[in-house]
Amino acid sequence: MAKTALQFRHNGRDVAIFVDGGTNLLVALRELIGDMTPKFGCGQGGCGACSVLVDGELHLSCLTLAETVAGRSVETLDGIKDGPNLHPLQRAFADNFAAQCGYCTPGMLMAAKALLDRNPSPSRDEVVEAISGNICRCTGYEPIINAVLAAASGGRARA
Amino acid sequence: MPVTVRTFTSSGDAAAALSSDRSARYLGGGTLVMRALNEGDISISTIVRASDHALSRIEATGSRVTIGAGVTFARILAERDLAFLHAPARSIGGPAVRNMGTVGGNLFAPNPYGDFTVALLALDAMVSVQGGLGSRDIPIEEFLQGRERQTGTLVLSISCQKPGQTDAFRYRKIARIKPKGGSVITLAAHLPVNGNRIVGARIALGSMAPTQIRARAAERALEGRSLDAATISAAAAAAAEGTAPGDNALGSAWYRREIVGVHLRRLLSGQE
Amino acid sequence: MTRHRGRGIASINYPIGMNLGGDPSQALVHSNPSGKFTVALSSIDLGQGMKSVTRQICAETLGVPVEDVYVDTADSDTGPHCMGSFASRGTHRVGNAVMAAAREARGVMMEAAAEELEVNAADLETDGRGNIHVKGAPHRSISTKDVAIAAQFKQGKTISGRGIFLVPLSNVDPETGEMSPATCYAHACMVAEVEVDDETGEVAMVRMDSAYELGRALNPRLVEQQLVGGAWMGVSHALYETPEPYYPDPSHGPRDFVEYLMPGPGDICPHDIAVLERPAPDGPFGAKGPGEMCANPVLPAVANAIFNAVGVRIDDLPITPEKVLRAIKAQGGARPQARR
Amino acid sequence: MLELRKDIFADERDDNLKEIGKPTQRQDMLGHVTGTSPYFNDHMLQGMLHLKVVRSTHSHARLRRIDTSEAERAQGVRRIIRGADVPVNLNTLLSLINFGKDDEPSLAVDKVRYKGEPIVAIVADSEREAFEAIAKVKIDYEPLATVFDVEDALKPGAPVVNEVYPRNTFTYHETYDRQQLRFGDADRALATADHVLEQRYQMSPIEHAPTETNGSIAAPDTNGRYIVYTSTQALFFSVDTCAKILDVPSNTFHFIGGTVGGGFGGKVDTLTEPLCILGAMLTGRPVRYVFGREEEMQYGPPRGAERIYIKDGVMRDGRIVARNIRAYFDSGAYTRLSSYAAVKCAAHLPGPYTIPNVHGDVYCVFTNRTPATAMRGFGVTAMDFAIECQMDKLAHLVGMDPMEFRILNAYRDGDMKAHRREAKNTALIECVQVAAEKAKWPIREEFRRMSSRKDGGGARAAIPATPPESHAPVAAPSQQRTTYDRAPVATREPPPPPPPPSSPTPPRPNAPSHGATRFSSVFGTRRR
Repeated sequence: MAKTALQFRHNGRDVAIFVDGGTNLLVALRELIGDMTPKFGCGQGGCGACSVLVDGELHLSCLTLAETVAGRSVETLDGIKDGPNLHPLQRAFADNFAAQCGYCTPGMLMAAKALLDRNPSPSRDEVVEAISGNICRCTGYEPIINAVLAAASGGRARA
Repeated sequence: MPVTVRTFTSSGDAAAALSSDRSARYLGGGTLVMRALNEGDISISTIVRASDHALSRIEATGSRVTIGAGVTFARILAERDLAFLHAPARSIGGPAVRNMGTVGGNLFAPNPYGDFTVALLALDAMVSVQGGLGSRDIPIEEFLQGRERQTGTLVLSISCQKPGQTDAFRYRKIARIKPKGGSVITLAAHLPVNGNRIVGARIALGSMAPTQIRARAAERALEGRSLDAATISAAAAAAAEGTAPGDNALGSAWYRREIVGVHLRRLLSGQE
Repeated sequence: MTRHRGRGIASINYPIGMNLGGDPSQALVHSNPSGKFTVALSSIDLGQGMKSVTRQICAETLGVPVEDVYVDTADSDTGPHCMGSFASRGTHRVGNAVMAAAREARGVMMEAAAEELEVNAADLETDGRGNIHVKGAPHRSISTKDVAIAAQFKQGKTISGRGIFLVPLSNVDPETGEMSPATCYAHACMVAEVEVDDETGEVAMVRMDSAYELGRALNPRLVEQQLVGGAWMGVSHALYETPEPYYPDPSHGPRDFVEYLMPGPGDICPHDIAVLERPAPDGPFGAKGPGEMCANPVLPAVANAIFNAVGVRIDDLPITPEKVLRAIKAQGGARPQARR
Repeated sequence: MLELRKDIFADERDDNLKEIGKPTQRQDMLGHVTGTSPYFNDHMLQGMLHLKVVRSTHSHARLRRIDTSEAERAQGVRRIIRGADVPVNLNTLLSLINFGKDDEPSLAVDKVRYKGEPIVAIVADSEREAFEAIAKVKIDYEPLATVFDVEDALKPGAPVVNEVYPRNTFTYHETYDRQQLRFGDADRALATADHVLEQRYQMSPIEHAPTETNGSIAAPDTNGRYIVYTSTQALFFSVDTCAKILDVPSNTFHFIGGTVGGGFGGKVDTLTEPLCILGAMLTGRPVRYVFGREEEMQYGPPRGAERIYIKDGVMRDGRIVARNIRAYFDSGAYTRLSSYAAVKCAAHLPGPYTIPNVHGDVYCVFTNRTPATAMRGFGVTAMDFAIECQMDKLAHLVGMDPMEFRILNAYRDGDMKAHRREAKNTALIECVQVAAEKAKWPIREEFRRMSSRKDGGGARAAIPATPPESHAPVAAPSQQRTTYDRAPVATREPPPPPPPPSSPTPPRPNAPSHGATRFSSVFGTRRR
């Protein structure tokens, strides 16, 4: 099967891989690069478990043709820590017990990061909107919303 | 057969590749084509892409706006001159889908999707398509009626007049799930007013037929009248006339017929 | 006025564990040479917190800090048998097995400490911070680390324990149904408030107030996770979910998360919860299990609230806007009941 | 918001504990927020193949012919697996504990009983190639009449869904088509009640919808073993089910799981592991079998629907004197775990209330739909919906406040429950009182003073006279010992039991009956 060479930045590091025609970014990240943080939940665009940032924008990696990220920057949960230190969102999710099975957590965190990168003090409604493409079957969303508000500077005041 | 990806710099070449290969699909934002591939749709074996900048251009400064087929909903939301389209753009998916999904792709999205197209139908948009013999403009209503036959054509852009007054265009998507849910029904109304009278009323509905359709009886009830309670009641009473909704997981045909008038009344009278 | 509010209640109990083939679970606990403990299980953590709650049970029983315990689970080569994670059995069955194993390990640890301190093991106690000392004489103390080193390298003892907890099968009488289906029960009462749109049949949740009796909240945050998420699932079952929207006609089954309806983050409502603890005589520290029963009272409470709001009884789940609207039309309009 | 009401039942607890009761962080939280918690699908193995199944397009059909010849030649296809390739192609999950008969193939051979039933498995180099091969499998179906409604399935002449159970009901205790509950004389009490209310309730099926779909990865390991990464909710259940279906000793497998992306009951059925391991055995390569989302939603087992009829007798003062319940559990085409749900449900009757006359019949019914399985609240959720809606209607009927009505009828310590065990450690009344307080729902002083620990027992502890029924005597009891180990194939059916001493039909005394053991008895000699 013909393969296409593909280079992009993955969490700040240049990577080069060969992909089959039609390979999606989720498969490329997990199976060709070994970054297991984005998860397969549906392959339909309905659950958000595979969410990543492409040039800072929230994208569904399962619906992204891998070769369309050539030369672009892809950020996953694996890249949001600052060295050994957790990102404030990661700490807030932990402090708020905002994960149970943990499977939606990587996508939720990326959706939340996409929000806070643009809007550091969102309202509760803005948080709700930001995570609305991500399905969580365990928590009932409340602790996740609280975690994002807690991580946001000034978020508490506006909630 | 493995999937082949073909990327063209000109939309003409892309259109030619599309029309010559029954197994080819144009990849816009990926929300339809990549999903189909993920789910094992083996009828697709060629993915066609075009890097033509015209496909992602927005011209919105004048009274007529043109939006490239590859423009995402997120870009529409970022464009102040397209404020009248923000409500329909915001009603699509969650943030990630809005960063990916395109105006052109939405024209092909089956029920319960295709909400943005409902707005375009009410706005009497023109769809510019590239065929084998060059590009041509098709009124959106005609485009939708023949949508099943359009899979081999490449949509370049859509264009429409900006509504004269901000409240002349109204849009509402009725979903079970908030803030992001599939459409039970979707309503859009363009009601230009001349003096005190509505002239050229267009009401478009989603999920009330196999494709987005106009509510012509409701339009007739509005045409030439002022938007008062009696007129709104008459339009609401006529809302279901001529529609052909189906049953699906989000609601039954019966339910859709029952509520379309209620929601049209609320939309026109500005109620929540 | 097209929107009406109403409140409804429901109260329930729920059996802990199952009565099928006997209901056992096992656990192994052992210390490494520096006094850190591993719990080996084959139980599954599906998000309910199995690893975390058994860790706390083990630490409490051993008398060591929770950081000194790690739960390793679900490797069939190293984890002893467990029936599985279902039937609200995890906390109760696995928790008891871990307690038994930890008790045995603690016995060895205390004997080893007694040998080092040259006292009788019965005169020793743990301080929960990693030390063992003579009762009433905290200065005569040894760390669990030093005990583990001594046991391993000097005394030749394994600080380890085995535990099993079994609720044996209770035969079911075919005629009368006589049986012992469970050894303890959790309880709950839920008050749900809804708002019903009488023109569209749409139901929105306004708030929930609840009381859950769970034996013992071993970790209140884990309990809260179950109760908040479980009540959300109860709302979801009550108003939204079905893989067969036209049951028993199997057509139009949903294929994705757009067609399979579950409340989104914009559909949730405030939920105020009280937890009561009446310890189960055979529960680990009295615990029962909140994992399943948390959703159950919500469904009928919502249905009863809808009746209170508009006077229609919907006895078929899920309570879709269509069913509500049909019922309202059939009775000639909404009939709000006495506010309460 | 969660509040601990330490003031209630304080005298029964020692709250002076060091770790218990503390809001300690989850052991797995750091893994979750860093995306490093290891789910089954996070293991990439060299040379991994992909397994997909060909699913029935009919709800009920005879399979005239299955032609896989073209698929076998398709590009990238490593192996086609058919029913004949499965060593033991008939199983029922609870056979491990001797409950029920083997009734479900891993791959259908001569008949399909629900739309989506697996018929052929394809192992290929890529998912795309597996999908392409699926399209090349030709299956000739002879459609059969279908039945989708539980009560239609019980009518004479209804299509037989599953020949193992030709009456379309699971068989309890060798002969019964239902699980019964009999306590007192419900018919007589209904005849003298001030009000009688009979209602029908319908629970929907429910999809578990875990964010992680069902799946597994199996790979040949050293020394002839197989390593299996799995999403199962029950590790040894899955190990032993695979050992039985694949006819190898259970220690052939090294199962690794325990970190699962949600289950809710939907990952008990060992849906993917047997074929996944078989694929690895037949190709000598690692194989992955993961459900897509549509597969999970449509063909992953749901919580079964239940139809429930309740007939209650209530007195003007609010006391419920009789409750008669008939429930039909829609098991779909195969048993899976619904058989047990009915037993659990029978034990749950009549809800957390002390009612002196209770009559229950719970049926596990086969229909031509995706087999149902366990889900959060198994056997109870639907019944609680029915009972608690009924309670609301009864309160309305007698003009009582619904909170007070529940407190009045609530079970208390010392009361006799309908399954003939004394109620202990009860707390329903306190829950209702606290919920009322929280919701600012006024209840009268006398109801605020009531207690689960007072006024139970006494006359309420008695087992009422229960009239015998005039149906056929119970057939031969079989005292089976459970072998949790896999039995040899040829002797899987337990030997026929010795004929019992012919026991006359009840009247049953208060003493529990031991002679007629039903589903397995691990502790055959045990007496309560």
